[in-house]
Amino acid sequence: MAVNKLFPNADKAVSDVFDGATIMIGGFGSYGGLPINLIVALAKQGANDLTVIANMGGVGLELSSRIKPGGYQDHGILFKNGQVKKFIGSVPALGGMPPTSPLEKLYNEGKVEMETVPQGTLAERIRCGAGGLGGFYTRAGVGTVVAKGKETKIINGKEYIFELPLYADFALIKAHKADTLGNLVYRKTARCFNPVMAMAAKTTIVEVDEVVPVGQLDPEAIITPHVYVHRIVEARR
Amino acid sequence: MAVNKLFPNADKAVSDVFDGATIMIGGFGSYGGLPINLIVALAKQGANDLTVIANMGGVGLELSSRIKPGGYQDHGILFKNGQVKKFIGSVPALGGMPPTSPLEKLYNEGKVEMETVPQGTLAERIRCGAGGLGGFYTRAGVGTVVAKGKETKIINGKEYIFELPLYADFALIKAHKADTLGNLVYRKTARCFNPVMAMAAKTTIVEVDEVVPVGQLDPEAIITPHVYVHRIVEARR
Amino acid sequence: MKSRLDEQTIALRAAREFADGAVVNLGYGMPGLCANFIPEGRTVYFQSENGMLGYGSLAADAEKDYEMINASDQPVTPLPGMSFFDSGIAFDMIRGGHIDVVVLGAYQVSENGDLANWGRPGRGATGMGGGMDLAVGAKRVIVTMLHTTKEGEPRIVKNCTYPLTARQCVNLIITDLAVIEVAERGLILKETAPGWTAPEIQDLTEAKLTPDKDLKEIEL
Amino acid sequence: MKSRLDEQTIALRAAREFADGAVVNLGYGMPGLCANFIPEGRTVYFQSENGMLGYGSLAADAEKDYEMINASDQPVTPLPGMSFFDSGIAFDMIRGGHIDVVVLGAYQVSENGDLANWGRPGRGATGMGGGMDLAVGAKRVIVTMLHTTKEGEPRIVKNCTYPLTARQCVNLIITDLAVIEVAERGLILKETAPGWTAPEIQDLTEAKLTPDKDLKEIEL
Repeated sequence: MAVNKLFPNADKAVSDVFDGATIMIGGFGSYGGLPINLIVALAKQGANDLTVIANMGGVGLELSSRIKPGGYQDHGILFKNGQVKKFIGSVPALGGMPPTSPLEKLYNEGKVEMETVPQGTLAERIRCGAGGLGGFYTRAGVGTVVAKGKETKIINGKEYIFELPLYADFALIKAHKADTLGNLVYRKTARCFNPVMAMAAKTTIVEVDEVVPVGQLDPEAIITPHVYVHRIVEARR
Repeated sequence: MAVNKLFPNADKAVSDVFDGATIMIGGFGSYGGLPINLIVALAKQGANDLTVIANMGGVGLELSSRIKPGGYQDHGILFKNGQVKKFIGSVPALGGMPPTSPLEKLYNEGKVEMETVPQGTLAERIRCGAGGLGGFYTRAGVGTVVAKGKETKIINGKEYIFELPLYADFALIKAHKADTLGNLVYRKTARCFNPVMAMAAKTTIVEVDEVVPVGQLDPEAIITPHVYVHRIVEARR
Repeated sequence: MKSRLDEQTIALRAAREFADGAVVNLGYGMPGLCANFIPEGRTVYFQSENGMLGYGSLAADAEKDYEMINASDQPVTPLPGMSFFDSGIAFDMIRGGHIDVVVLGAYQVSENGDLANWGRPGRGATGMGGGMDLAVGAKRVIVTMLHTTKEGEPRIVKNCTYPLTARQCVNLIITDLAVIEVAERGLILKETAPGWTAPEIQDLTEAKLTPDKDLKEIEL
Repeated sequence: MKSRLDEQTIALRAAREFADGAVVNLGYGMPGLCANFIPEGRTVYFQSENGMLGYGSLAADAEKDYEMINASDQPVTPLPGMSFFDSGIAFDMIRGGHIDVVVLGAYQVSENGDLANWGRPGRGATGMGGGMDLAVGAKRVIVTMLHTTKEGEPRIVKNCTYPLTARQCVNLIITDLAVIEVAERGLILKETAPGWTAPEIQDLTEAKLTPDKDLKEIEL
């Protein structure tokens, strides 16, 4: 039989994340789809100089209750801890919130690098990396600051920007159920960036609501096939 | 309420295919996943000068019994009828079969144009068109005839070929079930090229084993959302 | 009596633009409210860039599911025929031209339809989210916003001074004061808020507005 | 007694290369047979470029489902834990480096591992299928083929004369006569078919073969 992918807890699953690693964090940015247990474990584990790739920068525990009553921990904690060297994402901070998220504070102090990427381009750069492709042309960002320093090309009379693939050493993702092989299904909009990120990392670590025996997931409805999943943690939230 | 997408039969569903149209034909090439009823209807309808985009060229009725006992009609009939000006695909003819498929005969007589594309590049060019992107770089085909006349680029020290998106006026596809809105699910490997082609055509026409009421398909398991589907025909085979 | 439309009313007016059967994406903030104002007798399919098609209105407190949110992080309700997909597919749909209408918020719109909706002075860390993809991918771009800043500065300007989302992408602007079409020949003032005159609205607008020959009060 | 391996035996020998837990893609034709010869005690996950992971052996006549085929159009059997996906995702998986081993047929392999497996003289309409993607994407490329053409011409050559699939991609060649490793220093003859000597095999090979220090007969 093949490797056992089941880990007893989130701490064990992220124990070998190294200083300087590139980490993709799944979800859309807020509660649903965010691998909260893995994030908290990574904050405890303490790896530094991380490059974090995520759709949003996280609002931090204090502001999170504006999104969900009671609040929740998000990847803001990694910025608060000073573990992050660089952030790549589409919404580092929310314009509709006060400028007090951990990432925005750090950015304003000049203590974190930032690459802001249109959300569709972010998804496609990750998929591009996952698919072993070298890059692609998109119209999103033409004539804006996003085009700065990038190659452009006229294709069928329209201007496009060249964008490069993204990869990660680790992807921390959230799924609804995993079978013990590592096949995944998601729940509602908690799917979002999780499946694309799962495909683009050397080591994909997933937290799930429930682990089920092999054969329990409908082969037609599996969203992430098991070849993309390396570690599974069952973690209630 | 929105448009009624249900058509009474395949003939009605393809009636407005025009001379010179670009047609994507779903499936992998052989029986499973091939929109056989729509193909036969298009052969009857008689549109000419078509550009056909499909993974395989079809073997034709005579050779088809080597694939499936009893044989079946495939898009070979469109070549046999002389309806096709150009074929774009990854396997115009099978090397393991005699050179008597309708497309191969036509090609050897110099009566059809052909663009042979690696299968992964074919899938990605269609997805690229579907996603409104301008093109992408792939390593498939580097150093081969496929690279001829194409721009190449060194990305992270490796050579890549530039490939352009593909689009179609019509996609003829096969799904297992549609709801009346046009949401689709597929069955086993009959999925293959159908979902990507469904997304890349101005008008997507699907033949299904069964039409079900809205709400009957699991929202987590719908593979093709209804915005991609314009006409539905329930057709047994 | 002169009045400004509130956010709910702006959203209601914007929702009138949704044709029967339209596929509509609602941007961050105020546009999200449009889901509650679909015109009677029409079916609209709301798409959300976090991977959802065909959701219903905003969820009431009792039924909030934080794994079923729109792109503004607000829980929404399910409808029959809806589907879920990943962010990659969500943006294929957007860039691929399958969104009939997108409603976006804005900081500024220029007279030729340039849109600036994601960055403002002093907030260097805010991002564009899906706005750039939506602005180039959707068939029609409607902007909903307040006509002026808190300080009374015009938001409809000759040239955007805030960072751009996309050039020449806006088709219709709906503010608390007016409905304005972005046409080849410039900005056409189509409707005014109750009690407001065209010159009064022009005074709060940097770009030149041309009153439509059928200029009327917004009917609600 | 001198004998050549038959197709089933070539496939059986190739399947020995599959490590426990390996993800394996089987090319058109002879490689498809490998699904029937997984070594005892190992688990192998077969991926097929038409969108399937984790299928079982070839289906017997009674259980053939023509909507569940491998890339050679042969019905295969289901296994628990399998999944289906579309061609786009199938090739993401392939180019993205998730295939541990691909077994491909070939017309020619050159001494530096160039592969020609899709076109031959007089058959201008055959195509490369997924071979080019698999050859650049898989971690290890094994070729199974007959050592010579029907006319007795060598297929293992100095330079391929047939159209290429990919350059320097082949790691191991398994023929009816030999097992040959493509190494930095050239082609290493590792195993011979029963009764065949290294010089006899070299005679049927255009490229230079270096007998391995542990050269042995193929054990079956």
